[in-house]
Amino acid sequence: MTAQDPQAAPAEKPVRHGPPIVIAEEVLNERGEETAAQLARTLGPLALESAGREDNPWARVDAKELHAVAKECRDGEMGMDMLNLMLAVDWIDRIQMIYVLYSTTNNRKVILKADLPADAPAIDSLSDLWEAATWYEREAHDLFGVDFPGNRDMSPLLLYEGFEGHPGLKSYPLNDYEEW
Amino acid sequence: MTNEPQFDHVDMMLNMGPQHPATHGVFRMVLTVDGERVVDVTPHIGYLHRGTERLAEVETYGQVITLFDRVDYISNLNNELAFVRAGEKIMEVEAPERAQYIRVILAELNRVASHLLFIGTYAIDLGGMTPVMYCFRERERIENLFEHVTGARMMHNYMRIGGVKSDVPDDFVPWVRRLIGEVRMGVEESDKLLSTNEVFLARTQGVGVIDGPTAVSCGLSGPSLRGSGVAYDVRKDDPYEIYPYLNYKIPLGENGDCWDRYYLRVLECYESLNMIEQCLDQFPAGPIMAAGRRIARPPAGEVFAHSENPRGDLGVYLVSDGSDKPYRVKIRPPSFCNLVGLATMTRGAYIADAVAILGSLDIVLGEVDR
Amino acid sequence: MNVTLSDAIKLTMQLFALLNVAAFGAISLVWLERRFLGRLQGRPGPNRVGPLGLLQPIADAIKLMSKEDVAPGTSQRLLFYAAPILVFVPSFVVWLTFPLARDVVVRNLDMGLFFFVAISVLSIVGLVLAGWSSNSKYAILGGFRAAAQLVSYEIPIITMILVIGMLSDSLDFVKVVDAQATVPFIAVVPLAFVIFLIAGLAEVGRTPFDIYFAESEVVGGPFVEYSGAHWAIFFLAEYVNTFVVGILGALLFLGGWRWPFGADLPQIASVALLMGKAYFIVLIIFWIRATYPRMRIDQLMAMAWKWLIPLSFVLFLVAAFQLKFEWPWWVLTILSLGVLVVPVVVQSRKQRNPALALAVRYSANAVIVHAKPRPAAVIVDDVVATSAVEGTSA
Amino acid sequence: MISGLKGMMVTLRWLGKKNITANYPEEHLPVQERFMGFPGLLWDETAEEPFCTGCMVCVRECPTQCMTAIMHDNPKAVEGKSHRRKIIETFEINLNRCILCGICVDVCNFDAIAMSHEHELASFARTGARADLGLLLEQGRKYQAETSWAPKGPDRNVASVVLAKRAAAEAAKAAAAAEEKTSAETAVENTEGSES
Repeated sequence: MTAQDPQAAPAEKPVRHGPPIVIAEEVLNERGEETAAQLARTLGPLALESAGREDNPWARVDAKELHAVAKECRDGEMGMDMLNLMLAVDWIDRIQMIYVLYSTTNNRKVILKADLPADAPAIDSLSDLWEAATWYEREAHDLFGVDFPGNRDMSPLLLYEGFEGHPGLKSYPLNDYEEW
Repeated sequence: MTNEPQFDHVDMMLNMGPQHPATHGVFRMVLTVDGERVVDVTPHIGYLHRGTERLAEVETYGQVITLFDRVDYISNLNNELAFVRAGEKIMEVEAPERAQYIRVILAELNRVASHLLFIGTYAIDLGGMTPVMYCFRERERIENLFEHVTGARMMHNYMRIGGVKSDVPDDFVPWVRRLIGEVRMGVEESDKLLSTNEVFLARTQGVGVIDGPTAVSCGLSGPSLRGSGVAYDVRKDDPYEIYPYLNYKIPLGENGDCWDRYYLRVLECYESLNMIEQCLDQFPAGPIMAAGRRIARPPAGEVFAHSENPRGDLGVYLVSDGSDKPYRVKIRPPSFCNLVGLATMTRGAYIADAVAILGSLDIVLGEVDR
Repeated sequence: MNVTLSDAIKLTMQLFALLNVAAFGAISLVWLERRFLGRLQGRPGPNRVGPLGLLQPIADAIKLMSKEDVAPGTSQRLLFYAAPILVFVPSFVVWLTFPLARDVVVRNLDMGLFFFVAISVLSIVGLVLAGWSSNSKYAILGGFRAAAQLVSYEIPIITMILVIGMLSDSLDFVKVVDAQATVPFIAVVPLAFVIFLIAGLAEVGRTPFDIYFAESEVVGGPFVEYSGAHWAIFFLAEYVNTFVVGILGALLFLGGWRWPFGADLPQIASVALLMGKAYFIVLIIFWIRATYPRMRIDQLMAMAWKWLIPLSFVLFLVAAFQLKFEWPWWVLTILSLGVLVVPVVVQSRKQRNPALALAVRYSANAVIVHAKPRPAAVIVDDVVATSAVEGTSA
Repeated sequence: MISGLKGMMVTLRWLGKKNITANYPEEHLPVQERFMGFPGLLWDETAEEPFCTGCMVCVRECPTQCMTAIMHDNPKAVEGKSHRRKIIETFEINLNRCILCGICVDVCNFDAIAMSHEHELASFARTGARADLGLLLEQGRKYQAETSWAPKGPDRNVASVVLAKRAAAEAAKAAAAAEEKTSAETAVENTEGSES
């Protein structure tokens, strides 16, 4: 199973020269294996790709089924009642949404990933499953421009009204941005 | 036929912040107020957004530690610990035993200092002027020790991926033992002055109640969540460093109101001091930095490591692409998530309660805005 | 009534002396509060300006006078500047009838107590006016809070003054003090002193009841838009009122210049004795300020209407019966002590014991985490990269 | 009322105790040995020149990029008084940007910089915070005097030790060469002996 291999990405990625990149091989400890098994049972065929590291198994699902999968994880056997963390990673050719779910009852962590097209990233909002998602999504919308249909109010959270551009993206100029 | 008064009812929109004595820094709460009752709360954050996560993408692993000192500027060592653990996970490096003990001792001392600051400022939010003086006296003692060990009072930059920067000075253990005695007396003094004071009880008990399931769904963590009775503590559920080798207790609240969240932090101060004593008893000798190659270039991969910050579950999701700079660093800020629950707690309370509830969540704006 | 020139001059000299006594008292209070609170909190308090910081209040006054006097644009300028005067004047006019010694008084009215009550109510108008005229939301909130609080704590104070009037069967300050030659009224009716102190705290807006200029909620209340000299007037009026509560407590309850010595002391000694008692009460007020947090507005109102006012009416009735049927005076003392115990017991059973039990329960049934056995401390022997390590353990 | 009175006793007890404030301008609190104040450049007495050779590692590693340095050839190296071929010419730290993190001290291989105990550098000049080489050396010298500072790698960095080591190495090489020459001559004699 391979983690994302940046070199395989299309050409417009900045060409890297330097020592060859070592890919971390992902191995699950035995507790991770149980959680991964549970996750596989919950996801079934929907998991396009799954692996894990120590006790955090992860699975990649298609963006459209993510809402259903998340609902199943929360209500189903795994009982993931807390959305611990939600982040967006900008892989230049695509934006990957990563959800870390945690269950306070049986103390297990699971990571769900979904890939979105880089030009118009949009994914269903999970704010109806977990209240915490509302602020995470507003932040992701501010910094990465990801759209979340279904979130009650998408007003800017970390940035001010009328701020053009999404500073989280790699394409955003880092030090030649002029405020005035 | 009595005629109803025809004036329509308009709620006043009161702007609390961003420059307001009770908002613990730059945080703005727009309260729609009906007389003294709060109808709705819309928090506005982002005044202290420094783009830490984006900045971390252009700095090497060693430099990012200075960034993490400034995320939650009241518990600096706990932040450093969170990032350093993520760095060690991704570089598959294990810090030697002595370094882990030094880290846990300093992190727990930092937790006590952070809770002391909470007790002091929470009393001022409710009008009591004296606890802050007593708490800052104790906090000053702890910061002197930090200065003695790490060289700086708050922005330490002391932990490294794979260990700590330098070994503790020789008089470290007797100094910490004496410190524990003094700080325990200081915490007892503030506890006796405040915890069962009638006016304090009247202002905090039954105020800002949030039950377990809604708290978990809002993503609360730390003492704010444990106040509602949910036993989620990263030191217990996902033990790291040397916490599995310590005996300690995690206090739980029952009603999930402001007093529970406050009193849990007082109890956690005592627990942390006990933990430090155990660490001092088991303090091993040995190296303080993982031996071997100059640690600069981790393998490509993704890692999620979280630790128990005084405010809650501080997580770091680190994505590395094999270069000496992290590709993406995402911080799971506990204060940011605790604020999600603020609106549900404050609806229907008084203005004075809105201040009490915000204070009881113990948010730090540097962490909320990153 | 022809007022001769010498009378006029004498009166103005007396008024000038009165103004100085009140102003000096207030300024000494400013210094005393900051030093005393500093002492209670383990810090020195102001010690830079003058020896022991004695010139600090004067320095504050000069700073405030020289500060720019800003008024918000949308405020009604006339009312905005009238409010401080309305608050400041009553707190000084009240001093007309306060006797510092047997004949050291401007005009010893035989209705002195009634005069005090009538004048001290006026400051409420000033506070509400200040709140409303500065046209800011926080000021309006502060003004309404001030109105609600002062009005509802006016009733207990007036009832207590009536009880004192009944006990010494006159409303004249000097006669009240003479009535306490042998036994001060605090011993006769301690409940009255407690109610007077609590209501006095609320009248002046000191800490358990300082909700109308609570820093953390309403940020200064009605005074939020004032700056410079006008704010100084409010600040001074507040300290003069605290001093008034101190002096009133000394006169009515601690036996003024008569109590421990019975016979009349020389004038200077009696003034000193009265001032000592007044400062003692003021120190208690500052001490309470250092310890107690602030109450919420509904709790404050509940305390006034559910506890203070009924208790003061009961006390008033019993004092009337005692006067009518000539019961011995210690009947009132027993009643007061009995009644004082009731709220203490009720509060501790309803609020304190459950809180203590809760505290014990939280630390008792906390989740216990047991330590796993530590693997043998394997000391890695290879040399460390960064700094020389000598294995010195404790 | 009971716990309120208990609280009053707590505050009252403080009347007896002495206050714990240090009146700052008159009495300065003692600074710990490891206190990290503003950086200072260290002075190598043995060669009368700073340790710093202007290698720019700290300039690169500084998180806030608050240092600028220019180096030039070291005249003393030509005369043989110092082993450093390059020496620092101008070194400037913008103290407003410096966050006292100590990374420059960790990465420096020449023991040239240390976090001095200076923390009161308020100045009236607008450019008062730009510490030039003179001020930095002066801070470094004060730090060396105050604390028991010792170079981490004396054999690589302290001029006298390095020169002595080099001299010893040359002497050893010269001795080896001389001895080799003599053995070569004896070998030549043997061959001449055997040939003739």
